[in-house]
Amino acid sequence: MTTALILIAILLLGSAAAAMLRRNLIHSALLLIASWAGVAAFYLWAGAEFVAFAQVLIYVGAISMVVLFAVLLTRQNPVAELPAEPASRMRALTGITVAVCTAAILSAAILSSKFTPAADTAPQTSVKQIGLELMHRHGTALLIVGVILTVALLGATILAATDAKEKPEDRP
Amino acid sequence: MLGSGIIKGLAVTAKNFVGSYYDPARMTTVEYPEQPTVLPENYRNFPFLVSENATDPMGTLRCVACQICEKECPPQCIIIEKSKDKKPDANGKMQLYPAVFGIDTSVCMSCQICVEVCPFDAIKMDKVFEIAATDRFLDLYLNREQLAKPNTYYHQIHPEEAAEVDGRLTADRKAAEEKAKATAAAKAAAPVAAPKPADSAVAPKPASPAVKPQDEPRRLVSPKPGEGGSPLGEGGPAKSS
Amino acid sequence: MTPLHLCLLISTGLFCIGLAGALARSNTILVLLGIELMLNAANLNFIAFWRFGPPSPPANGMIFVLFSIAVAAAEAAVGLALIIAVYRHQNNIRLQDATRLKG
Amino acid sequence: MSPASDSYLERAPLELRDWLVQFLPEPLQWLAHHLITVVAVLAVFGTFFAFTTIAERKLLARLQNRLGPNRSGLPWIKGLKLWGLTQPFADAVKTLTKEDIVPATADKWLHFLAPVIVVAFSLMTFAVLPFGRNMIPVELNAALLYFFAAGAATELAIFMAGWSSRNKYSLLAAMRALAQLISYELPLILSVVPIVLVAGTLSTKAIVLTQGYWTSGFLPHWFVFTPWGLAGFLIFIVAALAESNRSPFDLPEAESELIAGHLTEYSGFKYALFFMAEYFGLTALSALGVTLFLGGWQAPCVFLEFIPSYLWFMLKLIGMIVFFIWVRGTLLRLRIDQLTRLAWKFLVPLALLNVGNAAFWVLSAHWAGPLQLVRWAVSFAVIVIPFVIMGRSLTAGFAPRTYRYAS
Repeated sequence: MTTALILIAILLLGSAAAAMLRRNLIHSALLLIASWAGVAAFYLWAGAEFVAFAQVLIYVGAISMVVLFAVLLTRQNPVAELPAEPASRMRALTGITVAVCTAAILSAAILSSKFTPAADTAPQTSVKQIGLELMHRHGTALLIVGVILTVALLGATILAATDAKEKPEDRP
Repeated sequence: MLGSGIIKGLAVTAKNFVGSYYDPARMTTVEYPEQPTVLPENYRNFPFLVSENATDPMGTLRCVACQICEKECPPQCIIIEKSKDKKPDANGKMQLYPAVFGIDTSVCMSCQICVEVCPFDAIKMDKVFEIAATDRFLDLYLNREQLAKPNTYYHQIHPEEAAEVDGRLTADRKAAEEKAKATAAAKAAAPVAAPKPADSAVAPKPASPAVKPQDEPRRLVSPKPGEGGSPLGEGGPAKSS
Repeated sequence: MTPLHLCLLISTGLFCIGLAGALARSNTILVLLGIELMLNAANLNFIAFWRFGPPSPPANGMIFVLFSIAVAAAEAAVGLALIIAVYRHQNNIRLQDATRLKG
Repeated sequence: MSPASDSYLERAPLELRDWLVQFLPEPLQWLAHHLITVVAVLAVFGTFFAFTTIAERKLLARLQNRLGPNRSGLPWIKGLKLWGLTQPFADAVKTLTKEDIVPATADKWLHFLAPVIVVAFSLMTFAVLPFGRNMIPVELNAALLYFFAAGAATELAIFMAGWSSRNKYSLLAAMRALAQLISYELPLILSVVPIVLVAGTLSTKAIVLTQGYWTSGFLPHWFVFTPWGLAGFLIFIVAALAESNRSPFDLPEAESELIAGHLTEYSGFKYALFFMAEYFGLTALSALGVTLFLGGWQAPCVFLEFIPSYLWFMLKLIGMIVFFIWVRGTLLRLRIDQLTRLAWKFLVPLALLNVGNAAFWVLSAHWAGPLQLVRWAVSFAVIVIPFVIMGRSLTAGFAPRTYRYAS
């Protein structure tokens, strides 16, 4: 049980770290997708099947595609691939320091806290139960999320769309 | 309504599917090795050497090793070596013959230029195409024995063209014989007292049959007066006259 | 150390990798992806507490994660559309070059 | 349960598995149990794939008045042709012995990983399909979600293949493939939602069981025989055609424009893997269609139940695949803008309407007598009227093409 978790953690953290270190953006994106898949594996390990499949469907299936499209549509010119100037190296150093400090504080907090021993099996949650919960107790939130998603979709389309006039010969 | 076209299309292909089992006329496929296709009359591929007689192909080749085709061949796939001696040809005239005549079919592009330039109708286009071999150098190099095919075979594969060529050849032969007879008669009739002028007057004449075939096939093979035929046609008579 | 501790440590690690990426990299897409990683770390915590934490209303943690994933999807779509819009204006997506709000 | 469900043939495969497993020691039994299932699925669908390829070639040929491959026989017997049925094995030997060429500038790792991922994920979709009564490799509560999640990962592999090849045609084709797959994922999932709504479950096994009734013994209660189910099925078929990159939606491999699409730089075994994954994807989607709309392994009539359920499943699956081949032999390829327009302006709205239609169907479930007729009429009208109107606007300005010079 714990061995599986550690393996998943290695996959998850390793690919995430590698993704943040790679210079090649496509490699970064693909490694990040591997890390998202690792998160899904964690959910499966924890017994949250539904969330795991939703994670794969949305992150690996949809968001990854948007990311890859964005990477390919914003081709880097060679100037941008020059070695980093001192300012940005400074920034990188600061960022990593901040992250390490955060990690240290959080780890210390986690390790010093006591939790009640957990149940041996995952809480039984059927898909139907999730659906009923979503529709009843969280109905309002569901509606709001729906509106957010619709607005986001429309907004993204409008932002990314070009202003070019449609030529008459483009019509079918 | 949207989709009606799709249904119509599906019906057409379904009809094809069922029909392909019941109506052999629908099928255009010819199952080739078992069921050879009939090649069209004008199909031509790789040259062969015409011999007059099937029983003695090497002895009756029309080729006189003039090497025109060897020189004209664009990819230079023809190799000819002249013989040292002479043999009588179909007309009974003493001629050279090819001691070596080879065509490298891996190089040959079947352009038919050798056929067009041959003054003796000795090389013609064949109809073979199944010449696949395991050795691409030796097996695809055809020598004199492999190239020689009798005139009857030529009649078989290109009947119309062969008949035309034969007709022309016999006509030429007859003309040559008549001329020979005429010269013989003239020789016999001429007074012995004036041999020199008579010789000089007759001398160009026996040469003319030899020149004539050189021009004639060209005019016949490329009958279009516009391209190539006319300058050569003009050149021929000018030389002979 | 209980499994819950381990899960929380893993999510801390993921969060900090995301944080480091978001702060240190100058490529806007990578910054956005770093933020995505941080969101994922939070989701990891929700599931860890749902599984190992004290009893809660059924499926609470899962529903939190589902909403979080939905919002993350919206965020990614809008963020990447913004990146493409920025790219169209200044022909690169370096964070430090995007200093003007006016196109 | 009728006695047919307990017949010997029905139980034979499962009992064979149990018989094989009992020879192993207790701790290994669980593993062996699943391994045998996996091997059986791989063997059956591997063979099915092989014969799909030959069936496709022969059927396409017949649809176009040709003969199709009919030469390959057995290697050591001359003259025996077997109607060319051994062609796939000859093809397999050929592709496996071909040289594997990787472009010098290619991203070696991604180039290698892409075919592996695509095959792995397309095979994973088979895990939740019920092939027969009690014959389902993994029983999941969220089986449908799993199916689509596993299917979504193949898109990634296509992108990896296209990008890692360092070939502009590959990349263009990969982008096209992605645009197409994303566009058609939506109608595909939306066409399935009504089923979930009516059956009230995401489990494929339960969905098949809800379709297992007959009116007066010969009218099966398959979802395809309801107005919303028929509409959903048609949308599903169109979306499935696009999802599996098949004609008329085979733009990513439009050979006249993009050579072989994202497969341009692949050869030998890797190409064969992609080819296999494509057919596995098609088979899985067809099997899902059979499961969701055509009653899965259920027999169409009560008195035909003596035929074992897995054979019914296979028959329906073969029917679906033959239909896909038939469509491929008939229709022409769409242009990319027509393709996306069809998805977003026609299939998605129609699928959304269909979800509402299914909701109405559930709400009116208690209607009886003449109200039943009203229910059917309303349900039909809700789907047919928008279809006609939207179809009009989609085809507006089009007329059959006239040819001035050719007769």
